[in-house]
Amino acid sequence: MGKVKMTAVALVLIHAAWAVAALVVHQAVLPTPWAVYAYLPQLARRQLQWHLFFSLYRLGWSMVIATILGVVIGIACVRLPRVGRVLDPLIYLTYPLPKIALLPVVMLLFGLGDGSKIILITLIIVFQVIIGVRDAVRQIPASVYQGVAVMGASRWQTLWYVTWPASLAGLFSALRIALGSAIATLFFTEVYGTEYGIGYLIMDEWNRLDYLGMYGGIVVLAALAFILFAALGALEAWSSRWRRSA
Amino acid sequence: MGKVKMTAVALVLIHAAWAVAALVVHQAVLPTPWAVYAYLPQLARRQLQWHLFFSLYRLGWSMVIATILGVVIGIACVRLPRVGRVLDPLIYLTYPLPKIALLPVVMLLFGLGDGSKIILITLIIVFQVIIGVRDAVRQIPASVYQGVAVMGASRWQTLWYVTWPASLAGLFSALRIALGSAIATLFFTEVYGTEYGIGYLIMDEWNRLDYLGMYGGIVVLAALAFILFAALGALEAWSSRWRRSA
Amino acid sequence: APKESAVQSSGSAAAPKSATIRIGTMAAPDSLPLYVAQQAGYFKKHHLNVKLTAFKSPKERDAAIAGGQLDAAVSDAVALSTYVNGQLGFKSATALTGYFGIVTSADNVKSVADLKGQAIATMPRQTPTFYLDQQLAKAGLKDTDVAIKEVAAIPVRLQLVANKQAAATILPDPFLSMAKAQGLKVIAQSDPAQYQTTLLAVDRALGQNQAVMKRFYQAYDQAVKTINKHHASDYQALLTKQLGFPAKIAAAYQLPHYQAAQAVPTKTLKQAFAYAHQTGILKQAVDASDYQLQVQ
Amino acid sequence: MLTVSHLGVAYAHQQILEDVTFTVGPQEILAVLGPSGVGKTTLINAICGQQAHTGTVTLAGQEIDPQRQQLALVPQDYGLLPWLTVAANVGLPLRLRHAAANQQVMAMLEALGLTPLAKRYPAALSGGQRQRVALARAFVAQPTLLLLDEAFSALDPVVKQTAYALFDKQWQATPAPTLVVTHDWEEALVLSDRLLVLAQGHPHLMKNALADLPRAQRVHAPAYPQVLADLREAVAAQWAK
Amino acid sequence: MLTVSHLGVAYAHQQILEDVTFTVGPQEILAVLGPSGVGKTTLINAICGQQAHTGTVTLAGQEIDPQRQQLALVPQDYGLLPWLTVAANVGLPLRLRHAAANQQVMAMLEALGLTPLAKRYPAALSGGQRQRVALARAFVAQPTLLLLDEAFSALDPVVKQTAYALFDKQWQATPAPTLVVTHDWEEALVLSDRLLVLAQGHPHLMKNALADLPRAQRVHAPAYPQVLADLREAVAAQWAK
Ligand SMILES: Nc1ncnc2c1ncn2[C@@H]1O[C@H](COP(=O)(O)OP(=O)(O)OP(=O)(O)O)[C@@H](O)[C@H]1O
Ligand SMILES: Nc1ncnc2c1ncn2[C@@H]1O[C@H](COP(=O)(O)OP(=O)(O)OP(=O)(O)O)[C@@H](O)[C@H]1O
Ligand SMILES: [Mg+2]
Ligand SMILES: [Mg+2]
Repeated sequence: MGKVKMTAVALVLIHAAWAVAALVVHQAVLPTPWAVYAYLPQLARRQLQWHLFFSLYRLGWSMVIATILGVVIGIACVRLPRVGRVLDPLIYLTYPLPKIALLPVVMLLFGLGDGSKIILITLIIVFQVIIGVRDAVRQIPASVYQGVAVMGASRWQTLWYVTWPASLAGLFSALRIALGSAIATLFFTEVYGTEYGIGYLIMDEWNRLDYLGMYGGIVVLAALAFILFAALGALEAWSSRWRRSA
Repeated sequence: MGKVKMTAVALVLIHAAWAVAALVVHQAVLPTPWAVYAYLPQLARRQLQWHLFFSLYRLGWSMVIATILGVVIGIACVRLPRVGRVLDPLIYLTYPLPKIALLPVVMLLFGLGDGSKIILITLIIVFQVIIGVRDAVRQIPASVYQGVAVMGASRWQTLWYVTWPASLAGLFSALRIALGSAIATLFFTEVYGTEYGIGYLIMDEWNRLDYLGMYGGIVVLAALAFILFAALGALEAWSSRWRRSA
Repeated sequence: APKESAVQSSGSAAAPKSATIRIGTMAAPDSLPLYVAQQAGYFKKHHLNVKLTAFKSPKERDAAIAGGQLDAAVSDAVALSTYVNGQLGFKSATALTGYFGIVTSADNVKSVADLKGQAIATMPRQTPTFYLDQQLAKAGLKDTDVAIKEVAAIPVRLQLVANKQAAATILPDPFLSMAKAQGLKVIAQSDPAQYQTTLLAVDRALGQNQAVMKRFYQAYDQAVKTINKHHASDYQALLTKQLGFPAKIAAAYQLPHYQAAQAVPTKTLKQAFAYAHQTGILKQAVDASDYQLQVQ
Repeated sequence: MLTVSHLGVAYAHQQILEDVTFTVGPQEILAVLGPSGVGKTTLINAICGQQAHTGTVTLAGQEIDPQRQQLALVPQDYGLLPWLTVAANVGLPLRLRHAAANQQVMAMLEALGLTPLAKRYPAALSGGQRQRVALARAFVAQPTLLLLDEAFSALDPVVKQTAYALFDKQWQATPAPTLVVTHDWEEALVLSDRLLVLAQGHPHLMKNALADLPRAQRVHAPAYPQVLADLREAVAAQWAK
Repeated sequence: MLTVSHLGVAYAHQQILEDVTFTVGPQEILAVLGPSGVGKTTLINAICGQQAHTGTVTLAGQEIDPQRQQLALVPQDYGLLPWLTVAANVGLPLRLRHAAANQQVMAMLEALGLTPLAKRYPAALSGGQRQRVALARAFVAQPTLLLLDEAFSALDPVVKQTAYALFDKQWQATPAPTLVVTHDWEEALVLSDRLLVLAQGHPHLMKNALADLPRAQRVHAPAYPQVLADLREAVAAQWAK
């Protein structure tokens, strides 16, 4: 259980750094950890479970859609070279577009509800998944394909027996990056048309200059993120058992 | 020169999609490509070069700092397992923190100038580089290290001869993702304390609901991004020549 | 997944078949009558099915307007000029009761005139800055006499002044009250009885539907009347939940005297449009009265 | 029948194989000999369609197409998929054809002494074990063309004999044109019907003087030492040119 | 002098090597024979510190430490770094010691017929060429302990003889305790002074009856066929147990 111990060490470190910073800055903008934790029960009474639920709901759908699209497009970019040669510049041209600028168009098409939020988060993270998967697939050496090609594997079989397992580690890496981005994006999607969501909660507290509440929300969010990252890690460990015997 | 041709195809496709969407939506929110291009010369007269310069300046520094930090921390996470076991949870806890919430603290510490902008962009992208590099380093099979270990390589030599080249492709993948994020982040850092930057330009036009100017800025931004991505790609191709003979 | 409205304690029951109006609100006292009318059932009484959507910043509100998701929105004079620029077809319906204050943390700044040479955190080309301009002009200063630090987010602006990284900033409520609570000095404040720049912007279709507008104004006026008979203490829930007041601030808050539905003074609107033209929002001079609806 | 005609391969301006022409009968095993780096692996790869080349390769009159013909290859580096267990690797060619695999796979693993390793991943195997897995995979496929690239090189002499015997048995049951690349003269004599000696990209065909004997008896044939010595000399002469 | 005492290795509950004890003299070459999967590679890895084990391994009286002693290993899979050219791979052990490499590397490449490949990356080499690069890298290092794991298995007979000769020459110039893992009885007889036969994790040491002859002459010795036959029998007997 060295992992648990080390996580504890990390927690202590992070709180120590926070405490020191808070004491040095000594301003309301940066409250001390104990003040924030003392405030947490109060925050919990404010329907925290629903804030969590709605954020998770939006995150979940975006991650699922972005994963599916990202895997399909990322693989297609490499395995269908003609498609890839058109998609690559398309990705580079569209990835860095300010998604915030697309807000009116997204709202026009998907309204103010969860739909537009999910689409927006997806738009932001799908490129990260695409690029991660594509680069991982690109790194698979040709020799790995040779074996199954000689055995007469079809396109789909090649995908299933080679491309997918060989790029899985890259996919998980991309999903980790995307998950972080998606969470960070909540602050920009949960500020309209909703009164629930951790992002909303934090922004709301911020707008009230209630830094205790804001940092309380951030603590909850960090805990949530940690759990999600741990889940991703467990999924990866399970799906790449074969690496363990190396 | 199939690449150039395919980029042209991609450009045609993207503009066609844009034109169709613009004609269908038929609202000022989404002007047609030709209207935007017709407006570009006007935009160019508005010190476009300085907007580009300042954005590039901020992007450049953030990318350099994030790359250095990301490579060092990402490698340390794996190659110094004790460090890694503390850093991993630290990363997962801090990555998804809303950087926007840190804005007051960052401003307090670094002011309103380029310093705080560069710090903020760096804070957002450094985690993506760390995770990308760390996951790439993690994937290097132990057997690759064995050879140089038997030859008596020191820690630094192992780093230089094995870890670095073996994780380079992962680093470039992470840098691509980070570059896109960094550019997208301009819209959130260039909205304070500056009157220059492509992000500022686009947001300013948006604030005026001047969609022609805004889309003009976006077109310039996309072109800039494309050039930066191409530069990254060229650098990667050069640094991984050895893959070509596989 | 459950719909959010199912979770909300204040979820509205199914309204009778009546005109539906989607209104975007901001977390500011300007929006209070809308919430009161909604809560007290005035809208329903006037056969209006009003859906209020809260926005945290003007940017998302304007995106929702541009995206066709709102029929009306709590907005302001300069923002209206951007709608004109963006050809969104929105016009000014009624003025709303709102106000700005200029706050400072600098000990040597006692009045607006003392701002000369000082750093002011604000977002240019928006109504607060328009207000600042006017106040500076009154004090015999030009906007070049002060150093503008562009900062979009209001809480950040307030923080900058509190940290003395800027001398002053312009704030609407509830930030104004929060600034006061932090010990910042108010050196100027607008009086909603005379100076109104916040307004309800409505889209073309709604603006032309005079019957609905009329019922809307009736509901609005009823809400205003009700509010003026009450005190802030009667609206603590609304103030804290919908209007973004911290509980402590809300408790000490004094409601302004709300004005019945009335058009924004044409003069103010014209000045705002002139400001918009001068700062480049409007490409050419636009007659403000073309974007003003009569309030009967 | 495998027909290779005018086959040529070049890597980056360097011609490796040039105008290689030969046939392998439907029931024939051809041993391919040649100095390191001459192009044996390249030839095998070109035949099974994994290497761009000039000239043509046909199997039973048709252009080689792995999707329609059943090829089996033991590559020089074994070519196991690291994410599949030993059993899954061996059963793969059957699974790709949507055929039941389990029973045949288990029998084949047993025959090569791999049964206790069935659930391991390739990374946890020794070199010779990996090579045996690759052999099992090729044998289980019952191919219409069998290509072995130094496929017995990592086996100890005892296991090697077992593998030869198994190969013989499998091949007798479902004979197919077969190429056996090897550096081992004895292996060539024991397994093949004819020899293809590559020297500087050109092929030279030779008879195996022991071809008429059953494979299991050849080492014990009185002529064996002499034939071996002759072969050694003949090949060395070819390479020296 | 290499001293291995009571060495044991287990993978996931399975004991591979148990209580292995032997020494290799400062000027001795020990051939390691054993059936596939018995643990030869594991033994080599344990000796050079790349495999967790019980027991101790010392070289010249000191615990093995690659940073202070110069070890050279030719792993079964060659272990070349794909991002270094052939010349850079061969020169690596010298470079790691901050020694000038160029001249020696070029001479070694020449001796193994690799000169035209100096600037290639490993991916563009044939199997045998890769193995020769790995051999060149080990020879150039002038090690104080040399470990060869089936290091000649992918070479054709002619090149193999050259490699043997080169090995002999290098080793004579700078002799060091050496382990040669091989499946080839002849290789064992030609190269080694003594034989270590592994059977089920236990070592059995045997004399090489030809050890007193110079290596180059052993194959031509009249006793050679008989010694080979005897060895074959003795080893087979060991393995059968
Ligand atoms: N990708 C490549 N680029 C350039 N040359 C290559 C490439 N791959 C192989 N070669 C060269 O082609 C020649 C033939 O290689 P091949 O692998 O076919 O040899 P081989 O006969 O199988 O040798 P070995 O017995 O050593 O396995 C070699 O000289 C090799 O250096
Ligand atoms: N990572 C591992 N996990 C479990 N067992 C392993 C692992 N690596 C090797 N083994 C087992 O350890 C035994 C010894 O392996 P080793 O590679 O040392 O054999 P070897 O004598 O070198 O065989 P070969 O001649 O085939 O190379 C084998 O039975 C192998 O299956
Ligand atoms: Mg070969
Ligand atoms: Mg081995």
